[in-house]
Amino acid sequence: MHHLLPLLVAVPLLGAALLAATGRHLPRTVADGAACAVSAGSAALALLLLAHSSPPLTEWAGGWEPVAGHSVGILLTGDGPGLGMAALVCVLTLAALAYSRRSLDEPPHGHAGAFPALVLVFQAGMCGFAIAGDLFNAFVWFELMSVVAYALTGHRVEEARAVQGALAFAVVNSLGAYALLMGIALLYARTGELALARIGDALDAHGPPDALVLAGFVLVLTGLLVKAAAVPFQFWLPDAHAVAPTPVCMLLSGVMVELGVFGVWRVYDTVFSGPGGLPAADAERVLTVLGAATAVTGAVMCWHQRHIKRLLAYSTIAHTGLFLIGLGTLTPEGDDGVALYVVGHAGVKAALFACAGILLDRYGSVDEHVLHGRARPLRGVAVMVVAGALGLAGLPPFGTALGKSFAEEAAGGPFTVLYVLTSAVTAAAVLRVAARVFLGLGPTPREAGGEGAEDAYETTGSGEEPESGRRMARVPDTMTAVPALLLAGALAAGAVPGFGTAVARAVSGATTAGLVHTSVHWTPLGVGLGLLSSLLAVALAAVAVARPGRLAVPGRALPLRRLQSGHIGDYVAWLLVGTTVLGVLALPAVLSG
Amino acid sequence: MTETVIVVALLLVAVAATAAVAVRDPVRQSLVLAVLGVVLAVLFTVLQAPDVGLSQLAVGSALTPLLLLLTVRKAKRRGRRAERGRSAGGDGP
Amino acid sequence: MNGWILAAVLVLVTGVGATLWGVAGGPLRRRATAQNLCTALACPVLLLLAQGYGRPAYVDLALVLAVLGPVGTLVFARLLADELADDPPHARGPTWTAAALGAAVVGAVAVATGPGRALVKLLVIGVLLVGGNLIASRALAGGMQEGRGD
Amino acid sequence: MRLWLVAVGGAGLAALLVAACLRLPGFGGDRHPYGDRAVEAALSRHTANTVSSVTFDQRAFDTLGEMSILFAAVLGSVVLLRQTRDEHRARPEPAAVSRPVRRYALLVLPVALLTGLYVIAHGQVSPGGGFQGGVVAATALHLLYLGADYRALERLRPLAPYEAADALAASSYLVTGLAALLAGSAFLANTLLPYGTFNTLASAGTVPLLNAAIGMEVACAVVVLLAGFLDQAVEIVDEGEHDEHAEHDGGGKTGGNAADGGDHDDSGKRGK
Amino acid sequence: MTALTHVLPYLVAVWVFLAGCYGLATSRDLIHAVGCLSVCQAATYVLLLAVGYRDGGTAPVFSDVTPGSRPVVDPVVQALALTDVVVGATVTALLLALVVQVAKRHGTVDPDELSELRG
Repeated sequence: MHHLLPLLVAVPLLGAALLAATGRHLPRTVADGAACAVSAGSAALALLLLAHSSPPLTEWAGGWEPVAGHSVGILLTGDGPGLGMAALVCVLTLAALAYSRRSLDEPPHGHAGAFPALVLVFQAGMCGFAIAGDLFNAFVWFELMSVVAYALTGHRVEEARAVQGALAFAVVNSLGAYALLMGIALLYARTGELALARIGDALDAHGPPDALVLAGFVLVLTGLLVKAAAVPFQFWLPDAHAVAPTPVCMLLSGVMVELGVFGVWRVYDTVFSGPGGLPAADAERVLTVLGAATAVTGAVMCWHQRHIKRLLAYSTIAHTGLFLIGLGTLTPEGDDGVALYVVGHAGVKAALFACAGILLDRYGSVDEHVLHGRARPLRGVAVMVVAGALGLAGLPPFGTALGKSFAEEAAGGPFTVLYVLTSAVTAAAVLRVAARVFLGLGPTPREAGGEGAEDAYETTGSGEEPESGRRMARVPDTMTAVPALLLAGALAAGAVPGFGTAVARAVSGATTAGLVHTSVHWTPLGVGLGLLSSLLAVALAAVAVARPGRLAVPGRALPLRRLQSGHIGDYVAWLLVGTTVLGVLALPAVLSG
Repeated sequence: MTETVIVVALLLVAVAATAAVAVRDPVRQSLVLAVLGVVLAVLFTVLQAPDVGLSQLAVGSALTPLLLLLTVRKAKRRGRRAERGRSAGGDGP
Repeated sequence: MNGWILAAVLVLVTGVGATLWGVAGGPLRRRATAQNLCTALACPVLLLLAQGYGRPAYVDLALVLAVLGPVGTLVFARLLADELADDPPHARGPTWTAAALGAAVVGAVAVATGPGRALVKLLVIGVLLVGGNLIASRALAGGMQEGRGD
Repeated sequence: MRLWLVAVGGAGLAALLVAACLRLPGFGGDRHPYGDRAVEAALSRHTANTVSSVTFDQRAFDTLGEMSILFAAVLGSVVLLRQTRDEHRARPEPAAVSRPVRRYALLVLPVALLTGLYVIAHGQVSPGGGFQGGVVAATALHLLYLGADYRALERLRPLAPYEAADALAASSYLVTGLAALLAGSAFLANTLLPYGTFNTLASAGTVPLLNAAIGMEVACAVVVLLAGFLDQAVEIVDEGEHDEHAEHDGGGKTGGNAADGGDHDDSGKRGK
Repeated sequence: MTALTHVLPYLVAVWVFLAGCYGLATSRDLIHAVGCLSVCQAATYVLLLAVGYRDGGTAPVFSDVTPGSRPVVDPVVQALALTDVVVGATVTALLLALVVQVAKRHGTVDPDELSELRG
C-alpha cells in the first residue's frame, strides 16, 4: 500500500503532461472530461490511502530504505492529517474542474488543455506538499503550487487587475519561498539532515535552542505563513483572490492557504517540538499572537468590503487566524478542532466563491452596491449564500461549527470571545451582501455606478469582466450543483455522527501515535456558542442593512485599509517587518536557553 | 591559496549583487546581472560545485539577459504609447 | 602554493574586478564593453582554476562560457542596437588585451596538458573564446548591422 | 513610511541572521553526514558524478518536483503571453546583420548545439546534466535570431512540436518512475537497468534515462518560453501600435519604408 | 584571517539577501524588482554551497579522480542548488510574463502608479 503514496503526485502530473501534449488537438469537452477523470481517480486513491493510514504509511521514494537508521532518499509521510489534506485537495480540485467546465470562457485557440493541465499540476503540488516528510521536498512542492497559482491567478490576462494581483502574489510568495530555503540551509548546516524527523532528532541531540535554531524557525515559518496569509504577510491574498478565476479562488481559499497552516503544524510538530527546538510556551506565543492579529484584521477588513470576492478573501484571512490560534494551543483537542474546522471551512468557502462566480457571470459585476436587488431571480443561489454565511458563523450542525467549538474550547479564555466575534463578523458581512443583492433590502446605495464617488481606499467590484466572456442568460446546472454539493459536504462533516471522531483519530494517529484518543462530539457549550455567533451575525447584518450609516464608519478602519496599498514595495517591507516580529516573539526561547 | 580565491570570489559576488540592486535602470541592471551570473559561476567553481556553476553559466550568461531585455523592449514600447496617448488626449491626471 | 590558482586570483582581482567596476557605473557603452570583457576574462580564470585544482573535468565550464559568453554579448548588441548606435563603444585596447590573455592562458594550459583529447577541447575553447569575443566586441561597436560596421 | 518599515524589518532580520551565522559551524567544516552517505550510495550504483546520482537517483523525487515547476512555469508563461483578442501580429522586417556576425552565428550554432548535447550526455560521469545542457542547446538555437533574423528562427522552430515534446519529456520521466513501481519496486527506484561500468556513459542504471528526459524537457521548455517573449517583443502588437512598432523591431534596419502595413497576419500562426 | 573566513561566506549570503530585499521594497520599476528577486535567489545558492563546503575538498565527481583519494564536498546541497538555478530562471520568466501583461494593461511598470487594488 505504501508504495502507492507517490502516485498521489504522479497521477495528476502525468495527466497534466498528457493533456498539455495533446491539448492542441483536443476539443474542449474532452480535455475537461479527461482532467475531471484524472482528478477523480486521484481523489479515490487519496481516500483509499486515507482509509489505510493507521498506522501511518511511510514510503522512501526511490526505494532508499534506511540502512542503520539513515537513508539518502526522500521520506513520504502518509499519516492521517497529510492524507486527509491530500484527499481534501483532490475533492476540491474535482469540484473546481467540474465548475470550470461551464464557467470559463472558451480557451484561446490551441490552448484547450492548458487550464485543466495547470489545475492538475496545482493539485499535484498541493498533494505533494501534504505528504512530504522531507523539508526540501516540501519546499519543492510548495514552490510548485505557488508557481502554478501565480499563472492561474493571472489567467485572465485581458484584465488589468488580474495581472497586477497575480504579480503581487508572485513577488511576495517567491520571496517567502526564498526565506524558507534560507531557513532550510541553516537547519541543514546545523544538522546535516533533510528529513523532518531526522532534523528534529539532530536538533535535540545538539542541545538547547540558540540563535541558529531561532533563525531557522523564523525563516521557515515566514515562508509558510506567507502562504497561510498571517498578518503581516497577508497583503497579497485579497489582491490575488479577488481577481483569480472563480474555480481557482475555490482552490486558493479552500485549501492552498490552509496548507500553509498545515505546514506550520507539520514543521513545528516534527522539527521544533523537541528539547532542541522551540519551547512550547514560545511557540504558543508566536502562533496565538499572530493568529489573533490575523483574525482581527481579517474580520475588520472583511466587514468594510463591497467587492464580494475580496470580502470572501478577507474572511479567509480571518479564519486562518482562528486556525492559527487553535494550533497555538498545542493540545490534541486544538489540533482535532482545527482539522475539522479546515474541512468544513473548505466546503463552505469554496461554495461561497462559486456563488460569487455565478453572480459575476450572470450580471458582470461582483460589487455589492451595483448588484443591489438585481439578483432577486436567483433564489437557489440566495439560499446557498445564506447557508454558506451561517456555515461561516458556525451554526450547528455545520462541520465548521463542530471544529470551531472544539478549537475554541481548547483555546479558552479571551480567545473564545475572539472566535465568536470573528466568525460572527465575517458571516454578517456575507449575510449583508445576501440581503442586499438577493433580496434588495435596505436603501439603494447612492452611487450605484461605483465610479467617481468612491473614496480613495476602496476596490469596487464593478470593473470585472464576466469570466464566461459574455453574460450568461441562465446559470448552467453544474455551476449550481457544485456549490450545493460542497455545502452538503460541509454540513455532513458536522452532522454525520462519527466523522468528527474519525478525523480526531486520524490526527492523533500522527501526533501521539494513537495513544491519546479524543472523541469529538457536540457539547452543549459548543452548540450554544455556535448559535450565539450565528445570532450575532444575523443581528449585525440586519443592522447594517437597515441602517447603513451606523456600522459602516469608514473613518475608523481607514488606517488599517490604507496599509493595503496595492504597492508591491509595501508588501515586501511588511514581509521584512513580519520576520522581525516573529523573531522578537520567539526570542525568549533563546535568551532563557 | 584556495582560501584567498574563495574570499576574492565572495567579495566580487557581494559587490556585483549590490551593484545589481543599486542600478535602477532595467537595461543597465540586466548588464550587471549578466556579470553577476558569471561571477557567481566563478564562486561556485571555487566552492567546488562545477555542476552548479555550469547551471549558473547556462542560465546567467545569455538566457536571463535575453528575457529581461525582451521584457524591457515590450514594456517600453507600451509605455511610450501610453504616454503619447495621454498627452494627445489631454485629459490625463 | 599553486601558481595556477595564484594567476587565477590575479586575473580575478585585476580583470574581473575592473569589469565589475566598469559595469556598475557610467554610460551604456562602457557597461556593455565591460560585460563583454567580463566573460572574456572569466573564461581564462575558469581554465586556470581547472588546472590549479587538478580537475580536467572543470574545463567544461570554460567551454560553456566560451560558447555562451559571446552569445550573451550579442544579445545586448542586438537588442540595444538603437541605444548603442548613437554612441558606439570603442575599446580596442582592452579587447585585444583580453583576447591576448585568453590565448596565452589557453596556450599555457595546453602545454601543461600535453597532447590528447583534452588538448583538442582546449584548442576549441581557445578559438571560440578569442573569436567570439572579437566578433562580439565588433558587434557592440556597431558591426551588428550591415553597412554600419567599421 | 515604507523606508521606515524596510529599515526596521531589515535591521531585525539582519540581526537575526548575523547572530545565526555566528552560531553556524565554521565554513569548511568536516561534518556532512548526509553528504558522506550520498557519496557512498552513488559509488554503490556506479555513478561517477555524485551530484547526478543525488539529483536523478537518490532524490529523484525532488527533481520530479523541480521538473514540474519548470513545466508549470512554461505552461503558465504560454498562457500568460498568449495573443489576446485586441492584438494582432505584424511580421517584423528582416534585419540585416553584418556579415561577420552572421557567419559567426551560423558557425557557432552547431558547435553550441553539440556542446549542449555533450553536457547532457556526460551528466552521470562529469559535471553537467540535463538541466545545464538543455539550456545551452536551447540558447544555441536562438543564435539564429541574433545572427540572422526572427523569420529564420521561426522557420527552424515550429512551436507545436516543441510544446508537445516538452510535455512528452515530462511524461517520460514519470513513466520511467512508474515502470519501477510496476516492476515491483518503489516509485522512481533505480532498479530497472544494470548499473554498468563505473565512469562510462552506460553506467548508473536509469540515471542517463532520466537525465535525457530532463535535458529534452529543459531544452524544449526554454525554446517555448523564449518564443513567447520573442513573439510579444517582436511580433504581437495591439491596435494603433503598428506605426511605432515598425521603427523598433528587428534591432536594426537598413532604412527604407519601415512601416510596411501590408504584412499583417491577423489569424495568428500558432492557431494553425 | 581564519576567524573571519569561517563566517564570511555566510555573511555574504545574508548581505546579498538583504540587499535584494531592499531593492525589491524600494524599486520604482517592476522589471528591476524582478531582477532584485533573482539577486535574493542567488543568496540562497551562496548559502547552500557555503554550508556544503569542506576545507581542502574537491567536487564529488569521480570522472578524473579516484574515489577516496581526496576529501570531497557535500554533493547534496549542490544537487539542491543546481536544479533550483534553472528552475529559478523559468520562474523569473513567469514573473516577467506577468510584468509584460502589467505593462500592457496598465501602460506602466512603475509600482507607484498601480493603484487599482487597495482597501
